[in-house]
Amino acid sequence: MTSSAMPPVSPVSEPQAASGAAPGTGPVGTLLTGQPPVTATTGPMIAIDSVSKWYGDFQVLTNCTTAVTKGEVVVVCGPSGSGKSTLIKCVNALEPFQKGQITVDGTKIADRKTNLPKLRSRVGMVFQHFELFPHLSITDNLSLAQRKVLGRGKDEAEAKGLALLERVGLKAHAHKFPGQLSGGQQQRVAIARALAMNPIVMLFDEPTSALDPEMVGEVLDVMVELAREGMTMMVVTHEMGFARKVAHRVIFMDKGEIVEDAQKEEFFGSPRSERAQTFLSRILSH
Amino acid sequence: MTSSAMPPVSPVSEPQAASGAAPGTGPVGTLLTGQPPVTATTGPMIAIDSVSKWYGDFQVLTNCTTAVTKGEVVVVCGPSGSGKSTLIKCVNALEPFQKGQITVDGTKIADRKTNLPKLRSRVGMVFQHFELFPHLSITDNLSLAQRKVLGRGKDEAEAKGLALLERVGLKAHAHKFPGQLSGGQQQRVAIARALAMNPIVMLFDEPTSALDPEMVGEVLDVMVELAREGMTMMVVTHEMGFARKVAHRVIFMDKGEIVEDAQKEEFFGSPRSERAQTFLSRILSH
Amino acid sequence: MNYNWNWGIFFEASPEGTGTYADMLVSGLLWTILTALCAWVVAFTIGSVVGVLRTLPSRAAQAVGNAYVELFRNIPLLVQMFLWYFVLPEVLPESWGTWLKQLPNAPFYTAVVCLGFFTASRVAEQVRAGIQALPRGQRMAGTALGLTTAQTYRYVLLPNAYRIILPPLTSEFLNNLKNTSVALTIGLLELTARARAMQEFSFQVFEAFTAATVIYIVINLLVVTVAGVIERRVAVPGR
Amino acid sequence: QDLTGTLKKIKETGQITLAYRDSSVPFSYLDNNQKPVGFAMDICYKIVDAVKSELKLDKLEVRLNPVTSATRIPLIANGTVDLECGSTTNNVERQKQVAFTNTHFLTANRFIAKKASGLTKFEDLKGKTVVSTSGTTNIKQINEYNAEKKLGITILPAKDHAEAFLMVETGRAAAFVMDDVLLASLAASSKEPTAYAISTDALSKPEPYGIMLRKDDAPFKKVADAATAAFYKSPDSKVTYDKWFMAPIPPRDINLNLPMSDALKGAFAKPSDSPDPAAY
Amino acid sequence: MFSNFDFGVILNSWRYLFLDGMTFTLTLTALAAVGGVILGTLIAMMRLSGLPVLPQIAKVYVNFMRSLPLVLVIFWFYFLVPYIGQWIIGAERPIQVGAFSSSLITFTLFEAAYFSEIMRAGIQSIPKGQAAAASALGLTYWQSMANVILPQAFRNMLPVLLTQTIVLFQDTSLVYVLSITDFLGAASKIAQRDGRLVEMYLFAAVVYFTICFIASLLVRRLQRRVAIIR
Ligand SMILES: Nc1ncnc2c1ncn2[C@@H]1O[C@H](COP(=O)(O)OP(=O)(O)OP(=O)(O)O)[C@@H](O)[C@H]1O
Ligand SMILES: Nc1ncnc2c1ncn2[C@@H]1O[C@H](COP(=O)(O)OP(=O)(O)OP(=O)(O)O)[C@@H](O)[C@H]1O
Ligand SMILES: [Mg+2]
Ligand SMILES: [Mg+2]
Repeated sequence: MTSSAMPPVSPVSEPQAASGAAPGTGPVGTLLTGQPPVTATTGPMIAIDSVSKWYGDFQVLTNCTTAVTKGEVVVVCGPSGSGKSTLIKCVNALEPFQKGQITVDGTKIADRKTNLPKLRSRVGMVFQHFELFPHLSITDNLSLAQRKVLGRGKDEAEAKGLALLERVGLKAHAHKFPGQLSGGQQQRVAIARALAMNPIVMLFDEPTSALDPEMVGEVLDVMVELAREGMTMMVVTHEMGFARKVAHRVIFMDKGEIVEDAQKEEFFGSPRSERAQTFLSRILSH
Repeated sequence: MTSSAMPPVSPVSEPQAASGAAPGTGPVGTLLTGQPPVTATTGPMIAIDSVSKWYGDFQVLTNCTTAVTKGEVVVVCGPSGSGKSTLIKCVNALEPFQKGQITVDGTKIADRKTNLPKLRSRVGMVFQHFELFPHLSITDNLSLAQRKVLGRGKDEAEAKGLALLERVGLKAHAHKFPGQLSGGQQQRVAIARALAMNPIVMLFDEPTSALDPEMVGEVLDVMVELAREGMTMMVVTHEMGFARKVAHRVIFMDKGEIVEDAQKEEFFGSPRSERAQTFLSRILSH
Repeated sequence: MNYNWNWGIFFEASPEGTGTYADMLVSGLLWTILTALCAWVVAFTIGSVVGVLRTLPSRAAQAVGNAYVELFRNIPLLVQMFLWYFVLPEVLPESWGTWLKQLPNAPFYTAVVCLGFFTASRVAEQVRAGIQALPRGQRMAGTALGLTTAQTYRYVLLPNAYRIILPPLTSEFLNNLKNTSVALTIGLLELTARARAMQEFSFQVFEAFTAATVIYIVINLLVVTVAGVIERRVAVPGR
Repeated sequence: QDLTGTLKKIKETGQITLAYRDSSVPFSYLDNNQKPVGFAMDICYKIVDAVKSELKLDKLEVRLNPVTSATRIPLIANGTVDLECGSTTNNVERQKQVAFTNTHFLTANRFIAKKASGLTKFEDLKGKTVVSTSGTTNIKQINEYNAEKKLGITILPAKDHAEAFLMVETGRAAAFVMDDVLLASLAASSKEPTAYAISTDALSKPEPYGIMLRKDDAPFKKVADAATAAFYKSPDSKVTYDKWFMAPIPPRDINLNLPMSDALKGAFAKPSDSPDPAAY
Repeated sequence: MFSNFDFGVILNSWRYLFLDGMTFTLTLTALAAVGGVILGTLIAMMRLSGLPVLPQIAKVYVNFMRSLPLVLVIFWFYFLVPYIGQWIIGAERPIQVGAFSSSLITFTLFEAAYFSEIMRAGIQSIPKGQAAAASALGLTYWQSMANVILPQAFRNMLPVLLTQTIVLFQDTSLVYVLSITDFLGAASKIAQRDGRLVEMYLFAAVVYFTICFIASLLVRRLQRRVAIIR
């Protein structure tokens, strides 16, 4: 851990660069979110400031600092066990952390006064294993949180759910149960479920790595669409094709540290750190 | 299922083409198998002849016919649920089938007189989830079948195991238990375990699809090596990079049928069937 | 409460003339332990065989295993005890029945067999569950290496399954230990029977049952501790 | 004067609870309608009447609670039941824990065996296997007898009287050592009542049965003692005795045919709650 | 040898056996199962809560209950419940609870220990991601327990819960030690009074076997029906 004292590359990413890119890539507008395309405002949407976290004696995150501005798409990659999932879960306060500060849309998440359920409902999250609720129909999966958290009525929630299902191309499956869908379809439902809460930012934790190769495409297509519409996204993934296509920035983590935090072109062009180079060469080798 | 009546493309693959390719690709010889490089002989190593199989009413395999000659590397691909695993398990008599005939090195496996344990010990098999025996050390994992099936002595079995471990680069881990190794390391041990039985052919069922992306490479490297040494191999995989690099032939399955059975160049150049085209375009899209 | 406590009762001579009440309880404890251990040997052996039968591909083997389990777990133990002791000798050929009845220590042997068979049905459930909890690939990997079915069970499936089911097996052992108390119905002089006899002789009910309760808790703690040690001993590194 | 203890409780709640046994024929057991009946029950109802008039109650609700040999002491002690109506032997040890009213029966420790076996005296049991009910004074006495005379008898304990008798019936034991009155009723309700014989000699002097109540509750015991004494001395007691011991009784109309013994006649003439067999 | 059997005793007492005895047994089983599952679920949640002290209390409770023979537990509760009741409501003398309430309390508390272990396994068998997904959607702890975790745990464990209920059904036979008229109690009272033990116990065995066997067949069919498609 030679570089543990070294500060991460870009403490706060250049908002002008990101915001310049984001709206421009959103072509026709509002297919998935149903909101007007976002135009970047000032402060970052997510600010991660010197976050450290331990499991007992074991340090999983070491002094992580970065930020995501509105409309920006950030891809996080790195070897297994490097802390990518942990970092993204900290943003959503699904994991507590011991040091540092995370702010989402101006709200400090470690603040005791913060209403965490409320905050979480505004941050959409998509998991590696989909995590649809297997005992509920697709419709109920989409309505549950809308009704319990946002207090929407049954009809309103179902209408919203159905509209999103249609947009991910699964309207016909509304009455089915998760177990009756393929992995790719389940993951698209999971994305719709998160979108149903009108999130201001979406987090993805390896959304395609539990899928059969042929299904990876259909999920990535939905994500690309979402990115083009200007959704703020933080995506843990090994799909370098996706990163090349839509990311604005790439963060590379190793052993709990943010080793590289660079604009996409820079990262793929010539990663500064040796570790990132090795990693890239490995996953692109065969 | 419009084409279910259509016979598979190549009932018996052209042995001359395959055998011509095989020894040529084995460069320096015997790193992994410890045997002299194979020179193709006459009859096919594996002959699958009009095999059909049902689970209850559901037909998993429909009239499958193909053959693998000595030293040939055949990649099997196709959508999920198309029967790839089932086909490969039939070759090893791990699954019974109701119609047709499979011959391995001249022995009919459905014959009541065939000593199946003996036959199976000569066919190496590597599974998607490694299936090392978690309660045995790596050394014992490698020795168990050598001693119980081949009747080798403890010392001989361990020496053989150690030699193979060294060749897959894991000699230092001999005393450890499977749970203490990474996925990639476990899969390399699993390959060594199969090789310890001096198999005449190796079957692989998606050997890399349960691995983290960075570990895929280390397993594929071992497999490429093995192929180069002239091992006869039948590999179910979605790693098209591997197929391009070492396969002689590619079999494409869909809905239990062998839809395409072609030389590698032909398959990647212009797949004859529409289904194979769609499949290829999907898994290569992002 | 209108009750005359007398904790010194344990050191008074019991009317059976074989020592104090404490001696009486200790002898009961020894029978409890002996019965529990012997019954466990029976239960573990039969339970493993029946459990394995239920996981074999053969339909017939499964049917035999299922029949055994259904028969022995669907009748209350109390009733089974009674049937083994009083009814079995009557339905056997007369000479066998007489031999059984004349057997010295018949309540003990009957209790061991009855409890053993009963517990075996529960052990069989655990063994089956343990084997089925293993990834299907484990059996295949064994088979693919050329091991026979028996070898696959012996070297691959059972060693893993037993490790998985160690905690539930511990509870079954504890149940088995507690269930020895049901053998008092056929005259086995185990701990609970002795506590009952003590309270009927002396009328010091609460003292007698308190002693039994404390003893059971202590043996339980011992068993749990030993099971913990075994669990750590056989734990597989890295899991 | 102020009421205390059980009487106070009965007055306040308007309830008295009788404990009965399921199968102590003919003292306390269930008839065909599953109602507890028996000789001891009849006596208990006399006590209930006495309590009712003592407390000048218009109405006294009688509750019935089943007990076993294991539950009777705690239930008396914790106030769940007020009187135990059964066949409980009154002895010194037990008096440390509970009190007894006047003796309602006297019984001796004998054994029963199949007539065919020809066993009639205790010394005939030499080298045989016999059964007795665990926790009884009877098993204690046979143990002592066996040790003293070195007869080499194997003594099996049984959970209850019915199982002990079953062991004789099925041949697991040659004889069953128990209170003679219980042996008589067990034989009478067996499948072949005539196949059994009770021993001619007894291991002990007749021992008294008493109705059990809470210790250290003198006012209540006084009422119970007075009621039972009055009943035993009256001709009523003979009628009631004959009803249970000399006539067919439910549930299967069996006649026990046990005339009142001289000792019991004496005990009824001079009612006593002494636990000492010598007092009768 | 059956020629010597006198099955008339069953004909004479079937109303008592079934109307009194079996009704008691079934009512006790049903109520104790419902109470036990509810209490057991709460104990399981206590045990899995990361809070201080609560998990330890739950653990001690479960281990204590499971280490005693049921006969002893029945015995203790029968005698102590009146005092506990007195203490709780501050009455002047031990309250009269009666055999039924007493055994209901006993079995609810005793079986809760077993049901809690089942529910604990059930809750733990739900992938951690499910709770994370529920939280991520903004559901509170109780909302995600009520809508996501418990419904799944309950459905996964339903067959095991029912199997344990069959065990409970058999266990209730032990109340005979209190001379309570459950099915076996009724059978043994008649058997002892009439000296027909063998016939009665054989009959009881047949009745218990029939009921339990049919119940376990139903459980197995149900198991296939309720299984959540995954
Ligand atoms: N609950 C836990 N207790 C202890 N250690 C944990 C826990 N969860 C995760 N870890 C450890 O923290 C480290 C980081 O885990 P994390 O899941 O964030 O990695 P990751 O980068 O997402 O890896 P992957 O690509 O495998 O998902 C790992 O070493 C892991 O073993
Ligand atoms: N034991 C079984 N009983 C019934 N159907 C089965 C069984 N095993 C497999 N199948 C079915 O047989 C079909 C072929 O399965 P198989 O595992 O061979 O597919 P595959 O091509 O290997 O798919 P994958 O890429 O997902 O591994 C599938 O539809 C599967 O659902
Ligand atoms: Mg992760
Ligand atoms: Mg497969």
